[in-house]
Amino acid sequence: MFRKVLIANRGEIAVRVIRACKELGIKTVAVYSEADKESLHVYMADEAICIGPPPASQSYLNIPNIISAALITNADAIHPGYGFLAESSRFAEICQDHDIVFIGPKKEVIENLGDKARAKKIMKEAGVPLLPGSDGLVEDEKQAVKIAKEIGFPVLIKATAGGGGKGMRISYSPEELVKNIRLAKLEAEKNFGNPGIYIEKFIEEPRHVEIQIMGDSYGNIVSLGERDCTIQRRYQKLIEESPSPVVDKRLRDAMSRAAIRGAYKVGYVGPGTFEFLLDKDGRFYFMEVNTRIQVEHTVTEMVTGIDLVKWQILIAAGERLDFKEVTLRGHAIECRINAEDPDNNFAPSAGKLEKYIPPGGPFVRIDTHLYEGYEIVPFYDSLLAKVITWGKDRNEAIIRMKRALEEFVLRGVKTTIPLHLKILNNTSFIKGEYSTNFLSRRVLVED
Amino acid sequence: MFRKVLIANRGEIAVRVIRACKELGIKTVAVYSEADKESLHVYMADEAICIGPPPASQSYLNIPNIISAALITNADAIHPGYGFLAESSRFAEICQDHDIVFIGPKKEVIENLGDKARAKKIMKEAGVPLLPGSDGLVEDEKQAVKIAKEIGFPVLIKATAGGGGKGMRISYSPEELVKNIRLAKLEAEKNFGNPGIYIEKFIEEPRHVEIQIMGDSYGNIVSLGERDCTIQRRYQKLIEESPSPVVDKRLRDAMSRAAIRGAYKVGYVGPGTFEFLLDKDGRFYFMEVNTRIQVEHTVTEMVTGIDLVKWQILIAAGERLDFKEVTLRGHAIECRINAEDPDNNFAPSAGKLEKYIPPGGPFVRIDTHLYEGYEIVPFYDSLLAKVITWGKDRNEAIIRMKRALEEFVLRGVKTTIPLHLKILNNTSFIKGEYSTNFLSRRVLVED
Amino acid sequence: MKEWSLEELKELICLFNKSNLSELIIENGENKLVLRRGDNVVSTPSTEVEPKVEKTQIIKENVDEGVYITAPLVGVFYRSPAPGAPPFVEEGDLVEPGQTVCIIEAMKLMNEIKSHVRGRVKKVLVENGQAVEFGQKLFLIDTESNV
Amino acid sequence: MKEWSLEELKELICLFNKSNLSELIIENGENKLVLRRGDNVVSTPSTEVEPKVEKTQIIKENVDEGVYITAPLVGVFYRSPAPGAPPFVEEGDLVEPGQTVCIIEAMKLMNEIKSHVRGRVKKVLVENGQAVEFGQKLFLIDTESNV
Repeated sequence: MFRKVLIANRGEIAVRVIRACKELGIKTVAVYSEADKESLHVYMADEAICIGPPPASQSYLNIPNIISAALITNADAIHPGYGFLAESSRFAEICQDHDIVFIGPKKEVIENLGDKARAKKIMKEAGVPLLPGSDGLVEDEKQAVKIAKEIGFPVLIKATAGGGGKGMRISYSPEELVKNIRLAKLEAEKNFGNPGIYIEKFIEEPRHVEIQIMGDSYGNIVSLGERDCTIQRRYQKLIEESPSPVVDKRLRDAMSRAAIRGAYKVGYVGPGTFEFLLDKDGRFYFMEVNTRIQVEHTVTEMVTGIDLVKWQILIAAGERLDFKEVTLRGHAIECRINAEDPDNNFAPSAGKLEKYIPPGGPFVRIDTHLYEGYEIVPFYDSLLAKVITWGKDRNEAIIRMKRALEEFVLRGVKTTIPLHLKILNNTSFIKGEYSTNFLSRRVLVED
Repeated sequence: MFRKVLIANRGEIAVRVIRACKELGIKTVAVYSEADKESLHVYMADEAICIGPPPASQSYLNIPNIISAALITNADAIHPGYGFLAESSRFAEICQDHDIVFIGPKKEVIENLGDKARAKKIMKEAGVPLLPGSDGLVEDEKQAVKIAKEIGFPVLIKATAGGGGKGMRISYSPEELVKNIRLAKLEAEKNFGNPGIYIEKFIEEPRHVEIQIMGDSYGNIVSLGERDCTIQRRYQKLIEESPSPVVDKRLRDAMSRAAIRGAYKVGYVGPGTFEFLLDKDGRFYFMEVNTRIQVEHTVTEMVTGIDLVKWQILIAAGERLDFKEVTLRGHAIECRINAEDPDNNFAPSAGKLEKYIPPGGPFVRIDTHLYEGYEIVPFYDSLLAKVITWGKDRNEAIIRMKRALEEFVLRGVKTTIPLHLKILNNTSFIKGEYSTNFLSRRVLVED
Repeated sequence: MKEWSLEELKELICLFNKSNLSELIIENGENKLVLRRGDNVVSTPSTEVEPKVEKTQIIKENVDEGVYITAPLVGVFYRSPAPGAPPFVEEGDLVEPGQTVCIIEAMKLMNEIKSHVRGRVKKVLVENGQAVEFGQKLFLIDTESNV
Repeated sequence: MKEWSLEELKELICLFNKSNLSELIIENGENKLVLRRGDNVVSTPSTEVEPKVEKTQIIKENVDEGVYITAPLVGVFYRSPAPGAPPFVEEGDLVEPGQTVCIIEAMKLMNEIKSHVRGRVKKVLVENGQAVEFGQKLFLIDTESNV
């Protein structure tokens, strides 16, 4: 087992990792930027090292200073949290070069899964369902129509050089496709200097459902069920839950089997997340693998009773998984409370926490780096706290979340709590009937 | 369902009841003494009524003011919490007279179970095992020896007028018994002015194990498993856990059946607790029934997933239990954090909370009325907060509790946290091998 | 001039916030950066908060000239012994210790509330039929002026 | 005019804050930098905060007479280029901008740390072989006295 772990992160996830280490009897080293001197993870760790000025590029992404901090404190291992260096194969490699265990998958695995094209190729070989598409660039309209007929309309035309939703066009018929392909090529040429396009099946009203897997170094891989992360704003997850209100045992098993097949194929070790798009008919399509602990790992913990971060560390230290399957109990929901003003176009909010009373009582969990008097700094992501509630069923979890958010006192900073309450009171949300455009179509339009 | 509930209590239990009401969509009325103006339950409730000056006798025990507060706010029901008026059959009766639902058993049930002699008689009839004894006063030495031989040595001689451990003598043999009876009668005469004595079987190194039951108005009574409350200091519970480390399924079922038999006998409605003494050989003996929600109900909630306070209110409103049996999952421990100084003979501590950072993260629950800046008043009991941890097994729950208590920041007041940490690190405690004298014999002697 | 990165801007704004600058302009050919402090942000804390405190103190001083008769129990406040009957006391009346000033109904019982001081009723603070909590101020009695 | 880096701006704003200037304008052809003091910003906290600031300034002057060379990276501090070799600088030595004052070893690389000021080494604040974090004070340099 490790004697000392350095946590190369900040905020709530640094606190989360320190807690796991404490429960494992491992000493901790916090690193922090000059802006985070007063942050909770600095107080909670056994040691703390300043690694640079406020900008993340010079501190939390400063590999030499982080490695050096691990070396001077004699840390055995580095936990990267999520974000920052968590999916940097280069960082994983440098750790290895300095005989420091990187708590995450091997660098080759990070590389293979980090490259989207390569990841898809591997998953296809492993028999994980992919979104049907042109499997490369589309040369002419005739070919496009042929492919579209094979995979079925509607289809999505994507510019190979595009990204973030830019250069995409939906087509519902061959005629529309022919017309759109011309336009898309022209646009792509104009906008990205590259007319290359490809075709993918377009999923109407999809849901984002991900499978949490955990593998050890002895070839054991277990699925811990799914999380539904469909409630998003501009590709940022806001609310996550487990189980998904639209996934039954049969579908859960099928998705779990697919994820486990994929994980075996790459020799996955540690916790990993297989993200899928789920269509209205219960068909699911591989999107990507996240090779790290996720923000929303908490809901899986609440329904499985398994401490994912502790297991992540144990596995990195060479321990063997001691469970083969998991039982889901009840329902868990997580709300990400951000320092943003929902009434002012989600402008980031910073300032001093004048008053802070976190919710408590039965089946309410708070993961946060906040405390009263803490100064919220504007340099990093706006996540203030994760509120997680558990209920014997989804309905109880939702009602409990409303209760928890209503009793949460956070004075001195604007938060997304009002938006969360709006979602939790929305009929479609309560029924579990929503897709990725839920927020823009059902909630934010009301404003 | 009730529209509005008045909570006739303060502190963490008032907060707990308000949370349950909020989740049930019920409005709440807090009552408070002049000393509790700034208390969290006052802020959290929809309405708050001052009912008297600081002394409990003039506020939280002031029945006219409490009933009047319910009447002027149009509350349908009163939740008494624990302590104060929770087991007052007179209060239950007065509520009834004013058409206010008392959230607890019927007054007759409270009366029958509140009188220890009557409760024992009822339980004997119901076939609940009692401590064998003289079944009344012992007249002479010959009779005493005969009874002692029947029930088996050692036996305890108790003065009928004694109490709180005074006037008790243990005897391991007939000779010792004869000698002790003479002394005990003399002492009893001298100390209490009444030489009457009786004999009971003496349980060596007993454990306090209680069964949580829940009954509805339709004759359904369910057991929610046991709690082990053996760790006490001067008859005050300090640490409770569920399940008990010394209770297996067979014993749990036997104790549950006994408790349910007893509850049926009195027509018990709502949550109730059957307290038993458990001896080294797994024999259990009825002690008393607590006709209220208990401080330690939390650990049962964590292992069963059932919200006891919500069910208590639902049942009082005439709802039917929707579960017949419960499954225990994992292990839960509660530590009662008191405002007492363990280094100064547990002297009560009061003062302003200068800094307050509650523990958080996975499987940690806090029930408290504290917040930073709160002034801890010296008028009531010293319970500051209940920290509850859940673990997949007892070991994980213990380790998590240590982690939680170590990260708990409470500046400005002395607490029992250091004592709890001492207990949690004690080998006998970790092995689950301890009895009611654990604290005095194993922990406090070290100081 | 260089292009400012988001990180640098954040820091600059932070710095600006903490400083006592009202304006910061960096111009470089075509590029220009202007930070200007919001007026209300600046002025509010000083002018708004202070008078508030003063005001309450003044009010208190003005109001406090006298002693209060407060509710000794929780219930409903009645100014007269029966509906339609004249009030026990009116503003301006003289009250003596032991004189009944109102009734508080609690649990269907009518409790006569008596004055504990001698003085003139300066203000009746609760309306007839209103619910009162323990310690609520009912009457302000002027014990100072020549009664 | 040069392009202002964030670090330079910080220093400039700091200086400006401490000064009694109300406005600072630097213009150079196309380039322009304007700092303007907020009137109300100054006035409000001034009565309360200023005495405090003065005090710290006085203390600072007593203790700090000089500027610090701080660690620009995390690592192990060495005073000399090799074990047994004489230190780069001793207390009392004169240092010039660009002169190496120590080495910080990070990830097995030896990084020469250079002085950014001219002055006399007043105090060496870290022991040879000690680990240092980012921003840790290494040397106090007296830039004021006659060097």
